[in-house]
Amino acid sequence: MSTNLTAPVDQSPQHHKPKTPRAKLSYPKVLLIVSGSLILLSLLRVITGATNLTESGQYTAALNAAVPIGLAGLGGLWAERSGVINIGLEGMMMLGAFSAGAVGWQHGPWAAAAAGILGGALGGLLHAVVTVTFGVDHIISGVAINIMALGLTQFLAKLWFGADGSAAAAAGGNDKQSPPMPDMPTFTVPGLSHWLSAVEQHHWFLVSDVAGIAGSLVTNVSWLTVATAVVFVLTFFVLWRSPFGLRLRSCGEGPIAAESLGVNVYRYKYAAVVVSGALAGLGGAFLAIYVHIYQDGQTGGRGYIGLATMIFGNWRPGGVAMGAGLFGFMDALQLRGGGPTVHALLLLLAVLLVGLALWKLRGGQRIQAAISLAAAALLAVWYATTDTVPLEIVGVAPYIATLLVLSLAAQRLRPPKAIGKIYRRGQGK
Amino acid sequence: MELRGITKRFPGVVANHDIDITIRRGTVHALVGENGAGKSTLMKILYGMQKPDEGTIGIDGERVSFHSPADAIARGIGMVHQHFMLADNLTVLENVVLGGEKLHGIGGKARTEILKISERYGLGVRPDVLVEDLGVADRQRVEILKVLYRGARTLILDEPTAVLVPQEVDALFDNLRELKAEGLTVIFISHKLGEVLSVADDITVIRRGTTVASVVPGETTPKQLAELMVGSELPSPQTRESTVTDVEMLKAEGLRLSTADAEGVERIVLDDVSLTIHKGEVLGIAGVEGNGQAELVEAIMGMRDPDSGTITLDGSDISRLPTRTRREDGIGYIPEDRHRHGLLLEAPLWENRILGHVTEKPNAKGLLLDLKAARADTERIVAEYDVRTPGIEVTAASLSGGNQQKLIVGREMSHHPKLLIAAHPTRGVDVGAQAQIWDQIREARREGLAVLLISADLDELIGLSDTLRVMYRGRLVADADPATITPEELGSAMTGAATGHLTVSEDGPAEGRTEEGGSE
Amino acid sequence: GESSTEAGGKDKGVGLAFDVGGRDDHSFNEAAARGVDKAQKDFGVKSKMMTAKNGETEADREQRLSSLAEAGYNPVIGVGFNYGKSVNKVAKQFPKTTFGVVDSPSQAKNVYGMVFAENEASYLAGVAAALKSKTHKVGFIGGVNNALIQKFQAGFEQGVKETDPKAKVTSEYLYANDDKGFNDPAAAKGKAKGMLDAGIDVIYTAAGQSGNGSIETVAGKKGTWAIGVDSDQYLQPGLAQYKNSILTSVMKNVDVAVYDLVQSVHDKKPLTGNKSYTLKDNGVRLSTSGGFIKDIQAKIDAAKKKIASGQVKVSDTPAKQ
Amino acid sequence: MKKSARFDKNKVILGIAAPVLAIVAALLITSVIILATGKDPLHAYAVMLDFGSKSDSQVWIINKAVPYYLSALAVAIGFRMNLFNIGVDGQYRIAAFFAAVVGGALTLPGFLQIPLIILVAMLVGSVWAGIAGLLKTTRGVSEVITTIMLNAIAAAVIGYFLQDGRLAVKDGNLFHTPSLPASSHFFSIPTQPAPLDGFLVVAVVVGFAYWFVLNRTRFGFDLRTVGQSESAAEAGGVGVKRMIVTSMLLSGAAAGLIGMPTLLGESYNYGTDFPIGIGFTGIAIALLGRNHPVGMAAAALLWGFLERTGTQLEFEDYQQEIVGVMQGVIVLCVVVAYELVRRYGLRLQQRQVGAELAAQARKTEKAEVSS
Ligand SMILES: Nc1ncnc2c1ncn2[C@@H]1O[C@H](COP(=O)(O)OP(=O)(O)OP(=O)(O)O)[C@@H](O)[C@H]1O
Ligand SMILES: Nc1ncnc2c1ncn2[C@@H]1O[C@H](COP(=O)(O)OP(=O)(O)OP(=O)(O)O)[C@@H](O)[C@H]1O
Ligand SMILES: [Mg+2]
Ligand SMILES: [Mg+2]
Repeated sequence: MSTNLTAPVDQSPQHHKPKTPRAKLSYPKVLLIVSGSLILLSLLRVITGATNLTESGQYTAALNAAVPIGLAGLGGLWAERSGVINIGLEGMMMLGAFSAGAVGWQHGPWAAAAAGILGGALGGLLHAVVTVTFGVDHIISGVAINIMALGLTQFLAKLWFGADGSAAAAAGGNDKQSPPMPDMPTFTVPGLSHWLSAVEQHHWFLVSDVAGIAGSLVTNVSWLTVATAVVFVLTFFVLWRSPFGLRLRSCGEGPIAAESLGVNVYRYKYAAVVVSGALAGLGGAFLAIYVHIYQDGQTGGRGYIGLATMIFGNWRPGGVAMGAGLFGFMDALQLRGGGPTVHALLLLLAVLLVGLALWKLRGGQRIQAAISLAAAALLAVWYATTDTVPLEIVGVAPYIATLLVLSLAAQRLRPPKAIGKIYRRGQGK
Repeated sequence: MELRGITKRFPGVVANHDIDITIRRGTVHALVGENGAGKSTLMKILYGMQKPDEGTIGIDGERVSFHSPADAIARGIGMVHQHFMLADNLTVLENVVLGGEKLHGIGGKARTEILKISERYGLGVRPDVLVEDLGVADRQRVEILKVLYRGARTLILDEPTAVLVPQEVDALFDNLRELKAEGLTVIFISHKLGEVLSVADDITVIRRGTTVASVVPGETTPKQLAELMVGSELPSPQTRESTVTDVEMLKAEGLRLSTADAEGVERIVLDDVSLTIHKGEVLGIAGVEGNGQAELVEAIMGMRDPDSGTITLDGSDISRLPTRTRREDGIGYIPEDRHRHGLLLEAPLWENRILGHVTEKPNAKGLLLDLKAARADTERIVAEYDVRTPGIEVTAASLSGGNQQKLIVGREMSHHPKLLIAAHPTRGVDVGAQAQIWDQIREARREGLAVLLISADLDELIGLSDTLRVMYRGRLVADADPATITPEELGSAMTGAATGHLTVSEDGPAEGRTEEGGSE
Repeated sequence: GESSTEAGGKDKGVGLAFDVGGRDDHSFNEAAARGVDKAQKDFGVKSKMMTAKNGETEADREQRLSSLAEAGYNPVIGVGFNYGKSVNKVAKQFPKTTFGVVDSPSQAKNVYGMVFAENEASYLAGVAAALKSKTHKVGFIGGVNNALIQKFQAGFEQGVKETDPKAKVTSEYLYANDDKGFNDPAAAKGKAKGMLDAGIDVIYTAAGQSGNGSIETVAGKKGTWAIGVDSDQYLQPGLAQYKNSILTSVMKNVDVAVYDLVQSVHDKKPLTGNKSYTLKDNGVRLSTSGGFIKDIQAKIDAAKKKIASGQVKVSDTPAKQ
Repeated sequence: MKKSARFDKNKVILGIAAPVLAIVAALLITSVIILATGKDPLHAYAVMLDFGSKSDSQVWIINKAVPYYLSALAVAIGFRMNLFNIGVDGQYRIAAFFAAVVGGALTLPGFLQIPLIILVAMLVGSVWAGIAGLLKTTRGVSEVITTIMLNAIAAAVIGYFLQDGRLAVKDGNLFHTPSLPASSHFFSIPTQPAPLDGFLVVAVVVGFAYWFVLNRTRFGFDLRTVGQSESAAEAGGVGVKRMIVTSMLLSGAAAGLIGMPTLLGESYNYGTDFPIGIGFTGIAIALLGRNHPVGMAAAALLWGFLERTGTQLEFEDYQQEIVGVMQGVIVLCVVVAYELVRRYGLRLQQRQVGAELAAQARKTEKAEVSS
């Protein structure tokens, strides 16, 4: 998934405006960053004793939390790359989760996943009809779809799962939840998983840490998680390396230009929004499959968070994956009593801020350096005077992180140019 | 290629009415007509972007009907639009291959092909640059390459020269002749008659949506052509007597403005700009679009905050004042893009009359609006400025461009400005309205108004101005006397080829004095 | 127009207003329904059951109760402490109707408040956990950190400590104050996994629906036990595949309480005031299905006796760490 | 004059056309759904109408509509500016929470305490919304995303403080802030069979103020200008950034009022059972009422009506959840219908203007010929 960290933009040589080459992450750089972060994490674990930082269980939980968010974010990415804002992701996830629940208890988890995709895609189709064909404001349509999906799933759940004397009710369904479905199969790389877990137990510096993180990737991983990883890679190749993707993105960057070259903009927007819904639906289905049942309120705002990860990830699959990973990691920390771990992260943050301050100082930006330094000092004091962080703060950390990242980096983000604009065929003058 | 009886109606307008044109293979065919005559619409029909309500298109004797540009492309027709059709965030390569992916893919083969075409026609296109980073002329070459890449045999160029300076126009024409030599057909739209006569093999004149004449360049003069175009004597922007006083109305000193782009790179858009406009003076600024004129206007209006420099209006420093106060202090503003900056398209006319002057009489009483007075005054403007509308309750969007512009002019004049900023005041306006707007500017000038005029129409600029300055890369690089200067000379300064005070030299185009640039 | 309360109706049977979980929540709503079902079988009363929506206001709950009373149902029972306030208010408008409220005491004169000594049964669960744990590490997962769930936590912690002073109890909540905590098995899964990873081998979960997630997780690791809550989770169809990991369940006999109330109204001797269902009178108890606590039954019974006799006083708020 | 009368008439007809179209479409779709479940939709509507017209139902509906209406107003202030304040939900909750904390800590006479509580709520609400406004103007972050984040953060802040020993007390199974003294109980309007919430008066006043400020003041004109065209507003001298922050502050202040009917008239404290989600309902109602003060009032009442009568459907063996479907379908139909009607209206007007001008032109030509 790291391939897509490489921005497909090139340096522009001799040019009348002074331009620095756009930042490009090459493979060596990515490797350097990854190994650097690993060493930092290991160090931090050794210093603070917060084993959660690199424990395999932590990463398994993080992965499970990240998958639905990531799928929603990827769904957002598809829609927005074609120029359609999709705030209806939440509703599409609901439809996906519901459909999965409705189908899964009789036909198993794979059918549930397929149903989730279909349910979400239907939601996407509705959004496409309303925004593309009828030209309604995208956000308004999305909100309306969320309201609608909520009403519909609650109504149908009562009708299908909770009806007195029905087979579903007998199988354990009720007004608010579907009957349970069988487990989604998982895979474990036979020898490797065991070996890694053994290495992890030794708590060797770096080695055990890497083993812990790697272990989570080869032990009891749901096939749906694997499928999600594939979808991320596929998205990159389809959107950035295929004619179809070029056309789709062109609809988000300049629909009138695309139209003038014979691209059927409506068709691509439809395709993108339907895929967007399908991905969100799969995210919803993952939620249902993970706990074997569909439940009312199961999505819990993950559609909105997916949207945030998409922006956070600069409308790129790699970025979305990172954003979802952050939310997943924090979610997992909160679940696993991550107070001490977040406490340890305070120290890391303080150190990073000191680094930033030095860097800014070198660049001559004194004020920013001073601010960073002050923040670092505050964090250090916080770290020194406490030994854990309240769980409420752990839970809210990703939201604050998103806010911070967005407010620090919003100017560097490159949303598609024509995003949210109503496009009508033949409007070009 | 034959177009027969083409008719196209838009709500409220008949853009094309029973048009007949025949285009010979391997020629450059020019289409001339005033703004709004229906040229672009006709070409969009030929390119499949719009469907004609009536009429037929025939190619090589075969009747065709296009449902989308793809159909036209398949027939070897390509079009470079009046407003460029490029996606800024995509690379040149992506923009070129878009829609034509089947030809050479979207990867290395396509890049090779692009470089090949670029070399063959001397276009100098770099495939991996973001379009966002290109200037106008470069963008146009990308557009042309886009069409050639698809193997088009017929090229439609819709006003390709509007944004180019004369030297760039010459380069373009060289390209066109090259294409013609290769056997391609070029359809070329312009209302710059000199150009047309120099490059075209056939000329068709369109007036009010219909063909009025087909002529051959050798048998006609620019004057005849112009009269065919407007159907009467050409209106002239010539100002007669000078009304310039020595009272300074606007004085800008050392304006400097830089903007940071997405990557955080600073770009200087105004570089030490100083100018003075006196009461009763029209100061014209020439320059290729994107050289800082828009930013200069916005800096004077207070819509942008210059990094340094001062602006004085009628003796008082307004550098730090917000836009609203500047307007209250007497700056009138006819914006370059009336849809973006001058109107609320979906609001009724009387609300548009309030726009920009909400704090002033008759629109407001204290903190409240005075709707009655505002409505009454809108009626007055409509009558006085000949805004053709059935009433003041209709939305601005339902008026034609010229009438929208007259409303804006009326609105701005109603507040008796000391300084009027007129950016492209007659762009996209029909000839009748054009003459009226010129008259109004002249009259206001007589009454002691100072005018900052910005226009891409060099005739308008030379005709109306008392003083001319040329802007290039954020600097005022040259000045000229409108009484003696010609558009060509102005053009050479606009490309940066000449600086200082422009005088007519004996042999050929203007030569700038070698002294330091034009800013005082 | 005319007020809907004037329309009136005859005696129609029991009106049951559920909390958001609804009738088949496999938890206390279901238990209440079971009580009504039993009453129906025993003396033929009819019933109407209605369920709350998410994010309700007092007005919604009041409307539900008064609609039931208005339609002629008697008694009208609010299931869940959320109905505490609204039952009191509506009861005043319908003095001839008997109301009941589960999990909340009441002051109104025609209301029967049914509260349960969850802490006492949880104490026994603590005893069982302490005896069964091999690692001397046990865990408690609460759905939402509210006063009701704190009763479970307090009893459990006390039971563990007083049985095995060496044992370490880890108590955590899924959410601080979001009712989602009763409805988020995914979160409970993660919590339970974290506890298992930390070496905890008995986990008691008091989190409504979410508990399923933790039971499932515990079942995935050999040699560990889950303790269920509210109803006998060993017998629950949805959990059948994990039942061999369910050590026991802390049961609140809501069905008994509801049955009592319905019967009293049927007998025209309506119960009012507050009643605390305790260990002593089997209002709360530990389930024995599966027989996994057979070996320690004697010790559990001993503890129960101490509580019943008042020798051991079980706290209803957790000791501050 | 005659002509503008005709355009006005058109405007009125088109204005009504959208909601009528939407409601008809929504009824049709809902009927199909009910029919599909094998039940009679007409009977359902009859039950709803009958129960909804009862006097106690009407009181209930109005009381329920008051916070909905306030919420819609808060959302609409943003909408008129093209700002999408999804954060009304977080704003009113955190506002009500701190207002309850302040109110519970003080015992002043009512005429001081009540305004003080309301003021605190409006202040906290606007601070919370203002964060989003500031981030938008200074850092260019979309308010949609920041308000979503701020909703989650507000919930966490409340969750942190709403615990025994922090800012809350334990009461039975609930935690809530210390209750307000009796002096700060808001008045109610004694109607039969149940009293109307006194905050109705506040809602009406705020609704009128909303209309007046938007349509009759310079400030309102500026605000609407920004909503219609940011670039035109900027050129017209409106400080767009300041306007964005100001309207977010106003929106947040209005959001602060949403929790007040509950706090001052019903619960007298902020507890774990304080109603949530009204901010999202407000979005639906603002969409439905087209940001118009009267339209939103009608929409809020419609919402109250649906919720009131939905419960009654259960007694007739319908699913009360059908109400949720109705709400969703209505909103969706309404937004589509508005857009269709708006575009049709615009085209119609363009055509009319064209036709009328052509007729004028012909007349003058004729006049010239005949003279
Ligand atoms: N999509 C459209 N909808 C409505 N009216 C249109 C549309 N496109 C063009 N028109 C109108 O049709 C008429 C002809 O426009 P067109 O763009 O063809 O003129 P043109 O000759 O290209 O003018 P210019 O020299 O300004 O480019 C104008 O009155 C214009 O306003
Ligand atoms: N002979 C050709 N010469 C030039 N371009 C061509 C030719 N054949 C195809 N193309 C280009 O390839 C594009 C794709 O062709 P295709 O048949 O896929 O169109 P389409 O399916 O109608 O497009 P879309 O799926 O986007 O609506 C065309 O739009 C056109 O730009
Ligand atoms: Mg195709
Ligand atoms: Mg044109």
